[in-house]
Amino acid sequence: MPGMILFVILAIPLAAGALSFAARKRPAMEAINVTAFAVLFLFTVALAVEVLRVGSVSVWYGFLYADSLSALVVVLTAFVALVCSIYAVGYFRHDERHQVFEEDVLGSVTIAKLRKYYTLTPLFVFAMLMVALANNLGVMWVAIEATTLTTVFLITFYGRATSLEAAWKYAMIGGVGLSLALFGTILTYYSAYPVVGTDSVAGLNWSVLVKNASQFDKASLRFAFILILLGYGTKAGIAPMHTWKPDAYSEAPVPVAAMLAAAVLNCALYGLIRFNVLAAKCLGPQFGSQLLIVFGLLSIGVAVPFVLVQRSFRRLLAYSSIDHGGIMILGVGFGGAFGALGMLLHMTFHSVTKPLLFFCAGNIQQYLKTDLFRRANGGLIYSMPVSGSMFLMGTLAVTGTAPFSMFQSEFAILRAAFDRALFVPATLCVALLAAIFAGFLVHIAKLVLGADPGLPPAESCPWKKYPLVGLGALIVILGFWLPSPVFQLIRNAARIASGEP
Amino acid sequence: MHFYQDPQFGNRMLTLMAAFVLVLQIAMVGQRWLITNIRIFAAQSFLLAGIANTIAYFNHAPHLYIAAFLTLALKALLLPILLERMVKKIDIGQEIAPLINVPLSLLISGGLTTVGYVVAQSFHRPAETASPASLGHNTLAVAISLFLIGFYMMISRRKAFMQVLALLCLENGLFLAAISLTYGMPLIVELGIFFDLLVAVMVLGILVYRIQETFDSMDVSKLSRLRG
Amino acid sequence: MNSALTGYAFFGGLLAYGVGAIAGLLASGKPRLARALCCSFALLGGLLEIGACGLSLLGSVGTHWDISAGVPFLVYGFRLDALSTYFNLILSVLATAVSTYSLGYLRSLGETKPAGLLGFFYNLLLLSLTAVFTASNAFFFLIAWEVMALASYCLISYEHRHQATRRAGILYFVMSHAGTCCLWVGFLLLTSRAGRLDFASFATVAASLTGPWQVAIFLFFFAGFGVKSGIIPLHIWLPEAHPVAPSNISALMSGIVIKTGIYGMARVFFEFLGVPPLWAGMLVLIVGVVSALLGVLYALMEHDLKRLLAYHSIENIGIILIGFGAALMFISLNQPRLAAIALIAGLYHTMNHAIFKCLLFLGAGSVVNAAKTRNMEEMGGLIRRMPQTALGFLIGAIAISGLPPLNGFVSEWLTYQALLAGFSTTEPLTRILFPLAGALLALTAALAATCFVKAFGITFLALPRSESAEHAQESGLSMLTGMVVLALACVVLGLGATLFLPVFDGITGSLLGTRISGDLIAAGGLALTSGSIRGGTVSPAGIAALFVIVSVFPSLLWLIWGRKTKRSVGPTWDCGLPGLTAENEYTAFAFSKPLRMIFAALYQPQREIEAEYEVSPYYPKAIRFESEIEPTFEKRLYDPIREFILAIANRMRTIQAGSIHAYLAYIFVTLIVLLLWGVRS
Amino acid sequence: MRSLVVPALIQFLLFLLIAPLVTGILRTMKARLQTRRGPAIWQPYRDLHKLLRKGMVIPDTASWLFSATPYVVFLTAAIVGLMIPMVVTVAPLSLFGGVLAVVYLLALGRFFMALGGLDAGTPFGGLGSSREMTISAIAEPALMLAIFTVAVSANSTNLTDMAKFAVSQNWRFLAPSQILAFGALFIVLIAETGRIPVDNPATHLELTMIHEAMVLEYSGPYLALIEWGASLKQLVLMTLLVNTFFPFGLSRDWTALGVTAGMGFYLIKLLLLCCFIALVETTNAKMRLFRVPELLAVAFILGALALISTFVF
Repeated sequence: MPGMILFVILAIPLAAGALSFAARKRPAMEAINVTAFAVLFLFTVALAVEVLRVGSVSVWYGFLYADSLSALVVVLTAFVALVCSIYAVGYFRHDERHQVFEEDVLGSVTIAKLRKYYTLTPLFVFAMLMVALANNLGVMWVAIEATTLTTVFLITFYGRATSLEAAWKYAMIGGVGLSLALFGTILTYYSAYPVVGTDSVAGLNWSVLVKNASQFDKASLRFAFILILLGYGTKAGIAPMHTWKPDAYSEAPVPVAAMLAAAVLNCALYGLIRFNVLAAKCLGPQFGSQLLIVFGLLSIGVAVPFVLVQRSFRRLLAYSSIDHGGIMILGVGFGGAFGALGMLLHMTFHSVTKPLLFFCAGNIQQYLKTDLFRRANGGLIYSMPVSGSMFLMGTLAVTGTAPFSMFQSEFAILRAAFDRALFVPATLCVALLAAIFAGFLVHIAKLVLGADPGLPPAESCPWKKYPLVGLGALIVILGFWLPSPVFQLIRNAARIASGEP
Repeated sequence: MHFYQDPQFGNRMLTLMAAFVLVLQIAMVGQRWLITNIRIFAAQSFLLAGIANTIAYFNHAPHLYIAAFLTLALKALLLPILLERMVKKIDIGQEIAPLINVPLSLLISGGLTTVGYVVAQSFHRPAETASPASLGHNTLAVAISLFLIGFYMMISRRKAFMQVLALLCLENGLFLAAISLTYGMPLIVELGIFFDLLVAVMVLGILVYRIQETFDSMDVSKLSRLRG
Repeated sequence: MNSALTGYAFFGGLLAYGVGAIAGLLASGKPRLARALCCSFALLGGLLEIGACGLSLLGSVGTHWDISAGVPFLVYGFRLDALSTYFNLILSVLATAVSTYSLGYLRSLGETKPAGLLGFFYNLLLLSLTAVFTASNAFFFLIAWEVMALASYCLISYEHRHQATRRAGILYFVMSHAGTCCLWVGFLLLTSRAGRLDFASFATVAASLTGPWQVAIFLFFFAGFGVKSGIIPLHIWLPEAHPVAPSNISALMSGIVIKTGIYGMARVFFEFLGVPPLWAGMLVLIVGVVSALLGVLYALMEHDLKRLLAYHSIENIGIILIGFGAALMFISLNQPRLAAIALIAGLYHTMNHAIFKCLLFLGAGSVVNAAKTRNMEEMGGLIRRMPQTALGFLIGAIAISGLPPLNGFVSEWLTYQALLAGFSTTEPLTRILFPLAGALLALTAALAATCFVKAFGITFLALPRSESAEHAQESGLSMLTGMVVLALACVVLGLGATLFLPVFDGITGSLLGTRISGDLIAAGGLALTSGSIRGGTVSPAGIAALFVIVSVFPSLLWLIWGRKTKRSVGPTWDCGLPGLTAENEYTAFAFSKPLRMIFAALYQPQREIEAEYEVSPYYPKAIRFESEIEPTFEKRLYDPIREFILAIANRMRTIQAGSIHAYLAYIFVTLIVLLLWGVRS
Repeated sequence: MRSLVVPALIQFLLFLLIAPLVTGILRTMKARLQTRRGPAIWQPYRDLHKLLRKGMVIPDTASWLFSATPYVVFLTAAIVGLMIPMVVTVAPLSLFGGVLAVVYLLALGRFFMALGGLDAGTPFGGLGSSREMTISAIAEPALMLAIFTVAVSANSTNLTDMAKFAVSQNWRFLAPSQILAFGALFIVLIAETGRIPVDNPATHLELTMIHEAMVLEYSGPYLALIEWGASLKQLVLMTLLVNTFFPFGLSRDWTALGVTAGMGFYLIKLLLLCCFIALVETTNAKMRLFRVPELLAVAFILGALALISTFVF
């Protein structure tokens, strides 16, 4: 029964959350967390293999439906969750050893705090998996709303005043954004109503909608697409709805921030792609791509000044993920064969690279006790050789320098633009990317390189070192060689995203 | 046929209730006391439940009754009680000076209503709605205006609590849009939305409490230390 | 069979570089082992590549191999056509020389620094350079290009303890990346025209390029490759980056890494561009002349030995671009024969400059290592302490100043012939531009000679000016062999120019469709002619022979009278002062004083003199003197741009000012605008 | 190739003999114009003879470069002498190098002379080489433009062809481009050979001397070689000037009759040029060093005008 695998994938995080809630001691919670996500990752890979073989897997009359696009997002989410859980072990042990929790305003004992993390994270992962596997667009919306709610308390994890402020902004802007998305979903259902209205159970199922999208009502679908773009754009952190991102990423604990930056971005963009396919079929590609290109360029443009004059490296990474959200939106906007393929390639490589950057930032912040550039007087590569060099390599990877894989996806996206003779937006995008590279290099090189300040060597905990080395090696390999099944999955997903049957 | 089966009468009742909902919303924009606002919200939810019932009755859409009952139970009764108990515990009476003064807010709400109508006008297809009690574009227009005014209220209010309330009004607008356009979403989605709403209110309630605890005031404009 | 052999040699070389890199990484713990492994593998790689290029030149030009990787549109396509082989030959000759030199040089760097890491990046740089020269599709070319920039960045900021090194490294990488972005756009324009990524399809579509497409492609590629080769307005990273790198690396960078820009220009301008408009060639010519002149003028004012050599790289790139510009103009005036001469002049100067600049940098490296300083004012008298290095540096100096009979003179002579031939064209504007360019080229060559008299004289001759210069020792055997190889190459390329010219037939044949090296050789391979029937001839070999023959007369005089004269060694005339010391010697700063006065408009020199005195200002106890010239490009062009961008960025920061109301308002306004836009459309 | 040996030998010997004579003549003419008797015109031969036999002092700081410089200076000047047409339009070794080779060989001699000056370690040496290199660098573009003007009309940089072309044209020297080029080349000749307006050959005052400063440390046979080289270089430039612009009297080929007739015309032309130079020297005072570039700028403008006029008129 191939469908059962979907249930198992959804069941594992729930079970992990329950067990961690019941667990007494920290090592137990860590063990549950890591093993659960490891098993989850294996199952998602199995799902991907299944989808590659069969094309799409669905269960319970199509309520849970996994085609190659959702399989890709599920695999990436599981991978990011696994890597973050491994890193979280080292991260929280370091926090515990350095009594970070003592000065927590509520004074709750550390184990309560850890329990909160180890129960909410699996729920968070469950919500994200649900987004990818839900066939019904309404249920997808509910799942994305669930990701927001589960992460609010993860952002207020340290209980500082600023993390409270970040959580409030995250909740409020997230709430408004998602109500926009809900309104969009309603309008989509309304535009599909005359065609598919009678079947109230499967009415909003994507697989049903996509078949007869061309007969939808054009006027209402246009508004629906606008609202969806604003709604899911808020979750993806597209400008001008990006303002919550820097605060949330710099206040949340690093594993959560990494999952927010890598996994939630994928889910939000997944939602956008689903609706873009419908809009393209009904209104023709021109309407959607105009909007997407404008918002994509706006996001990259907004990221540039903040990268150039940034004071904290945690917020610098936040703006980098806004910039990558913008690039992916551009990819979808340029469309065509290369556009969708480039976008999904970029999503895959981004989900591998971004966690590495966050982990390095986490290590450095825990070591220097600050995330401000001016307080770190450089020369980190002497006291933290692994994190320092990985941070520099990650910077080069994330800004799209050639030997690393992000360059290939950006090249594909730009090639799509040039094939559609959109010269000005493409050239503008290249110029902005160059500016971002300049800003990034100046900040990170000043932080990592420099005279040896004579700080004591820092990298003792293996849990914090090996995920870095593993991810670094993976990024270098991806630069030169991509396993063909992975590329096959991405190509099928791209075929779906660009609207072919 | 009794008067209450006559679709004409149903249509009149719907437009009347929709108008009342809009008036309550605009009143909420002008109102500064928290407790009164909660009560206005409760009344609005009650009316919405009524609209849902009439539509369900006239269009024979059984699952809409469940939605109506949930709105009544949840939004008209349970939530206001919870919110009032919270307001009493924090005992902050009113919002002294909202970000934008009241007359200007009312003007803007009027403007937003017109935007609502213009948008509804541009894409609503009155001809297709088969049932005689065709819901007319005004309930859709009211839904969009409700949504926009709710959004505006979030911007113009300083108190965290009021922003939560504004978010709930926003949700009301969406619910009205759903029932007026497609007689409510598929049941599973309705349940999901209500469940999310409930959790959201609980989460935001805890957050408001924590803000009150840390900043010993609910004024959101104090939350501005994260810059750049 | 021949191409199979070339394949083995070529891929053998790449493998050697790869193994050298990995060995460096693995053995980074033990510096001695790492050093030996890296340099020897690099040397092996270089020799194999020379073999490959030799075989390819002899017979199988144009062989290509494609290896596809899992990654989409990435095909590792290598192609050894005439142009690639030529540049690969230069690279491998330099790689061999620098590798032998590095064996000794790294030992003298001391044990503290991680030699393994240096070895890794050095081999990575060589690998990526070979890939850049032989890549046969745009995507692989860009990847190799960026790996080269990355490896160079890591090598430049190798001693990143000093602030100046870090700043130079960042400036280099940012500007190089900006250049790469221009290349991106250029290649994407070509790809959208040709539909495919490989160079062959670009070449086929070249003929149909016209109007705005051609102009856009030309400008983007000229900017992109110009940044890498350091033409004048985009050169500010070069004098910062090359001096701070370890000397063997700056030798390689000045020798061949900036030549990747020249290779790119040659490939694009003459293969992908079809018939360019006349102003394009003129622009390249003018930029070449300006780069040459300003390069040498700024070099004259430097008294940091390695910065001086870096500025000279800009000057020689200018001379190469004069050749290329003239070639482009001749193509647009459809005179392929003259274009061939100009192109051969440019390419030949590329090879010559690579050789003698690498020789000079290796010499400078030995000197800086021995004297523990880069400042010429603290050197002196090294010719007695380091005779072989001094001889090598002198040969390099003579070659770079374009003095006969060495190779610099031959390529500059060819450039003059190309410019002179330009005069016979009918276009009135070009009839003026070419001779003017010739005159300014002459000025540049003469100033270069002045600059190297200063560099050689102050560094090597007379008395040592500092303690460390006093105790300088001659560098090791391996360092000297590196320099000897290059010095010999200078002499051979100079005297045997006529033997070397047929190499260009393949290139001009494939790029311009004419093979004219036969016309350039006269008198049975002894003399070089300018190609026209009664054109001027020159024979470096003949001149060298004459030197030997005519020296019979002075030696005759010596036999008759000189032998009997009493020869004594006495102190230099010191106008009655108590003996000359190092302070009396002429300084580099004073040497360039007349030129600083003459070109004051360009330099805007500032001067401060502070005299400490007790009684009256006329009897000063101590005088402090400080003078510096104004870095015009940084001050006038780059700083204002940077200030402007940062100012805008700071003003944009107010978007994220922390108030949630503002954030929600952004979304609200966007919603309203989009809704109204939705209504309207 | 074998037929070149005899003419080369003849021209080489002629050059060696006439060079000191020209210096002597110039010196005496200048003296006579300044109403002094001045030394006999073969005084330079006596100086060379004396110097070759005198003892030599080599500075202790000097290296092998110091003793190599005299040879290089002398050889470059002598080789250049073989490349330019003196009495016969066909210069013996014109195959080995045209006018560009001549310019750059002289530059090679100057390069070594400057290094020799620096090697002794005296401030005078540094002063001399710095000024010498600067002035010759500034003179270079003017020289190149003048050469381009002549080479362009003969469309070759080979001196033999240039001479042949000049001979074949009658009243060629009256063309405006030729006169302007002559003016430019004359100024460059003054600058290169260190005549009065640019540099005073007879003085040891450090303010004014350029050429002298570099050779201050040389003595004995080395000084003789350098002096001889300098006069050879001066004769080369004067011959270049004379034969390119006033080519009559150059015989077609190396017959005995042609050579002697050519010799006669050549000496007369040289004498006239010496008078002109002596006249210029006596009527001008030495310029301040930093006004010399203005003089050379004039030469550059003359060269440019000459070039433009070749195709305007």
